Amino acid sequence: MTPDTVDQIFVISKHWLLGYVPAMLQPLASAVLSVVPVLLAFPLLFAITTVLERKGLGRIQNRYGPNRVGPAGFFQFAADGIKSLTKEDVVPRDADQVVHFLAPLLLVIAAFLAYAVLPIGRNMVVANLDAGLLYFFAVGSMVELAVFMAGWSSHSKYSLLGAMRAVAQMISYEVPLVLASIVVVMASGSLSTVAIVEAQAGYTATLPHWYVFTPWGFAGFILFMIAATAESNRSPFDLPEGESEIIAGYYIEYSGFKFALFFLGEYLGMFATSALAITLFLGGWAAPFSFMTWIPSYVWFFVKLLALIVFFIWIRGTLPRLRMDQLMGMAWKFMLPMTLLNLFTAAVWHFLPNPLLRWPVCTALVVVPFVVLSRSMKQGKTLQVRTYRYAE
Amino acid sequence: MTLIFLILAAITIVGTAAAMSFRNPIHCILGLTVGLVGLAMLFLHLGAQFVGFTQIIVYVGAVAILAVFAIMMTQGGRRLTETATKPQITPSLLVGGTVAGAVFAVLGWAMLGRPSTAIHSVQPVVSVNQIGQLLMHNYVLPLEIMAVLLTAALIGAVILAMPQERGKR
Amino acid sequence: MLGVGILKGLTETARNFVGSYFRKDRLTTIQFPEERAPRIEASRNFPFLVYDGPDAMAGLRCVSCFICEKECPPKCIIIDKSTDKKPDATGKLQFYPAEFKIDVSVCMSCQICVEVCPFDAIKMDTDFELSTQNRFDDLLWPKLRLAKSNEYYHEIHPTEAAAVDADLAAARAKAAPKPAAPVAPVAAAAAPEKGTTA
Amino acid sequence: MTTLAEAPPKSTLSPSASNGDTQLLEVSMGPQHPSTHGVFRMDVSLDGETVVKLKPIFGYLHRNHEKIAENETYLGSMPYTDRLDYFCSITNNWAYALSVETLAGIVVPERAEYLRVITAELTRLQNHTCLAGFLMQDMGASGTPLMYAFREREKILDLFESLTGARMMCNYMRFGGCRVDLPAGWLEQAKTVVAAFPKFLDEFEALLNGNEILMARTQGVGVLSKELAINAGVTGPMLRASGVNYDLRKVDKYGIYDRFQFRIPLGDHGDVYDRYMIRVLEMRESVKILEQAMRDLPEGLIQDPKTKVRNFKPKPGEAYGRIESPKGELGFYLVSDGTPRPYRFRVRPPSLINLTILEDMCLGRNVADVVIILGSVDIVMGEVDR
Repeated sequence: MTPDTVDQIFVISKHWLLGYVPAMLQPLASAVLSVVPVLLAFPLLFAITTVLERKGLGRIQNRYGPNRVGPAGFFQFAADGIKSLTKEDVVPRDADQVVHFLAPLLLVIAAFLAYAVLPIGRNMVVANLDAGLLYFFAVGSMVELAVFMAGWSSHSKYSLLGAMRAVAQMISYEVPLVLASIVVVMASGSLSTVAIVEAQAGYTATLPHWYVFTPWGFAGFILFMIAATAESNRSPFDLPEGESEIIAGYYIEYSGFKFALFFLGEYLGMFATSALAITLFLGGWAAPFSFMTWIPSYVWFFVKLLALIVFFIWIRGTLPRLRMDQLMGMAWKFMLPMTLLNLFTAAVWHFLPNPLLRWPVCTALVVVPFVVLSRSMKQGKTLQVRTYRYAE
Repeated sequence: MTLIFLILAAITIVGTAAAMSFRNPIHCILGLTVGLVGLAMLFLHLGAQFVGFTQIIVYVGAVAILAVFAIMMTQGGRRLTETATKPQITPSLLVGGTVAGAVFAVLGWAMLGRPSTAIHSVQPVVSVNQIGQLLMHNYVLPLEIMAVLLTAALIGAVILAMPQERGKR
Repeated sequence: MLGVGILKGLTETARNFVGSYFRKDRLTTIQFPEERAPRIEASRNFPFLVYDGPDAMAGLRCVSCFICEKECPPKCIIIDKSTDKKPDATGKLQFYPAEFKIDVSVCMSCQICVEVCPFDAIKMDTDFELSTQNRFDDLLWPKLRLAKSNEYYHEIHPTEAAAVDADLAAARAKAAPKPAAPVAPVAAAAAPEKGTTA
Repeated sequence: MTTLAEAPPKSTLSPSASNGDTQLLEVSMGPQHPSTHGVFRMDVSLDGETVVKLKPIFGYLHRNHEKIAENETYLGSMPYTDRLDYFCSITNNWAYALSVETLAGIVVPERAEYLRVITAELTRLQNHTCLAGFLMQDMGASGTPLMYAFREREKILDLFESLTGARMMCNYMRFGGCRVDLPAGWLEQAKTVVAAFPKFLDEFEALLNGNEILMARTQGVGVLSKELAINAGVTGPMLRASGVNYDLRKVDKYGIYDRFQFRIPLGDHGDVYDRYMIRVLEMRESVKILEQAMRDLPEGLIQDPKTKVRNFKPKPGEAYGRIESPKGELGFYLVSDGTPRPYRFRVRPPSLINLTILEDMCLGRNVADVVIILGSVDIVMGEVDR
């Protein structure tokens, strides 16, 4: 088998399977054959990630993490899944039963829908939409509704507080998230995720043409990742859960498998935004070096995804959580100006063809506002490492 | 094709009907959301991806959430048991009926006025690219005016929401 | 600049993460049922009764003097004094506890009973795997359960037990010429008590 | 505000309409809440997420400590004092022993004084590390700083276990000295632990001190003014974080604290960050005291031989003994009527008194701030409720 066959093995096998389906049913069968692997792969990734996260956090905290179920605790997710499936499903008496039931479903469905436009490998995308990026954000906005439904229908104060926090946070960070990704749309001239990946194809002396390797792309990537962390309610932006403040936020009144569904939905959301970051800035499924292109494209995709997940876990193991007003302040006073300036930087990059000129100019356009903004943020609060006086 | 259209139309109609008939305002909003999603899917069904997705982002992601917030903040999601118990001919019902009638009349006039073949004509292929071209060339002035308007609204909102202690200090 | 402190923190956690694979002091967990922490000699858990010789019930050092029952702060010791006297390990006739119970659900392991016991009859155990199914009866330990041999005592607290044995032997040697005097062992044993705790 | 007590209609969400202008959400934080440090409860009235009223409610862990002690021998109360502030049993022991010694006029041998200083300062180290860890946990740091703190604390607890037999409920002090002398090799082990401690502190500070999120969360939050702190009787690191130079180790010079060279760090802002930093700096000073004490440890008796273990009856009279426990001024007030049991036994718990100004620090702040302000007070419910 040539590397190309290995790369396209899923596409080839899909076509081979489709050959056995009557022509009338082929569109349906094609959709099923595209969707089912996604529906299997990402929950499996979720299961692996829960174990990885717990083990990674454990190692960061000088402990082992789960290591009892299966080899090195690797089947912990199975134990957790069985546990959550067999647990009693408690619904509060005063809860709005229907909405309470629908909320986790909507969350998971919305999270799954987002995967339709993510190119997992070469020629491997469920739906190559013309407005793929727009689709992604449209589906992402349904998550907010699900979160709100969960928090409101539980009729609990903590869940309501959590839902308010979550929705406010997600709406606020959607703006920088979209603005940070628009630079890529400007550069590639398309809203289609497949076209964006293709726009980053090619190598200059083994180095790829990923957008992250430009000043605006780098800034955009960082801003996108910050916004993505907030969108997926991950530490240090995990206020909606805030277990030390509002215990578990909007899903405090959920138990059993519904709770697990919320977990699944959150992680799927995190994977989806990470996958989008990969698509937009890290060249999608492309290999990082030209001599490594023989490794199948989907492998690269998942390697990149895992790397981002590891980074999420690392961040979670390190940072305390922000406060609500600081979170909002960060969204509107730091992220928004930075993303807007980044749009301008990308435009400057586009209109300055001379690489000798555009590199320093664009780098300055990214770094100077960052320094100024961070200065002003620190001075506004007079945050500093203090020195202390002593009495004998 | 017509089957899909019928399903989507049913979703839209059921959603909007639910939005009118539920007593709990939050349920009404959720029903309305279903209706809006159905509408968005109708757009998608017609091949208008940009409009469809924008419909979801704007209406589901922002307007519905905003409405929900507004209701929650003002009423605490209390059920409106005291109102809407019986259909009564009130001024509001009259106004609503008139508006609805007018809308339907216009729609009906527009549809009946056109030759019926128009419905079965080939779907126009409108790509996002074209929309962008149009917005940035032919309609750049309206776009800019809208942008200024929205910025003004944004500044106004910020000023309204600004803490009032600033003046005291 | 914004983010420097965060980066510093990230390097710190990364160091710990990597260190946990290479250095013992960065991975301090002891995997309990398989591994056990090194036993610390002085550690204490709940009291037990020491007996000399092979027969647990005959060799109990306790003479049911009620001092520990009186001094126990949460009052978790219940003693029934015998009506008759039995010879103890040295062959001297003594009262013995007809029943000696400790309610370990009440006991707070303060070891005041050990400190006040003039006969070195009650000592602190180190066994902590004590879960039971029954929260009442199984946690009210009778004499039979409490009795543990002097050899066991030597095993768990070697230094302390050696000192106690030496003191007891000295006391007996002193008391040997006048075996009839019942007061002497009490007074003599009270003094070694200081030696063991000091 | 007036209709707060009114039960909300069944199907509504909790915000009960008040004066029409604002809606207050009354949230009961605790007694089962992950960050109330035990069974503590705060009835918080929220306007949005801003605290407009905070009512601390305690007593869930009340155990009648004082009344039990009045029906117990003097020695019998010693293990109960362990359970007051279960993080610092040794300082509790010391405060109680000190008051009984004052009552009965007992002189403590020198070696015992040194042992007391060593164990008490080790207690301070482990209490302050854990407090910092818990504070970060309240701030949502997913347990990493707490685990580092626990890692170091375990080493100190190992020392306690090999000395006193227990890790937390040490029951170590006796009237006129200490219960047991150092076992073989203990001092060397302690010296290594203490010598390694500054390195851990460096790491801990690198992890946290400069962290922008930590600074943003803590600086300017929960400010306690100097005046209020003094008027409310706040003591310990909290008082010193507000800039008041008051440390009983310097003021009373109880025990042998006048022999050691150490400084008292003082804060200028009185916010949560200062309270955190003061504790970190105090740990460094404690390490200095420990080094000096372990260097100078003399040989000799560890227990006043004249003091009886049983049948201990101090002369009628009263005494108040106080020490600088890691949480503040811990005092025991005793009245003796000449019997083996105290006539009156009263604890001055620093946790409780430091907690009284919680509402003043929290008003106008967020729920998230309430949690970390509470965390920075450093309470142990065993001591608050007694």
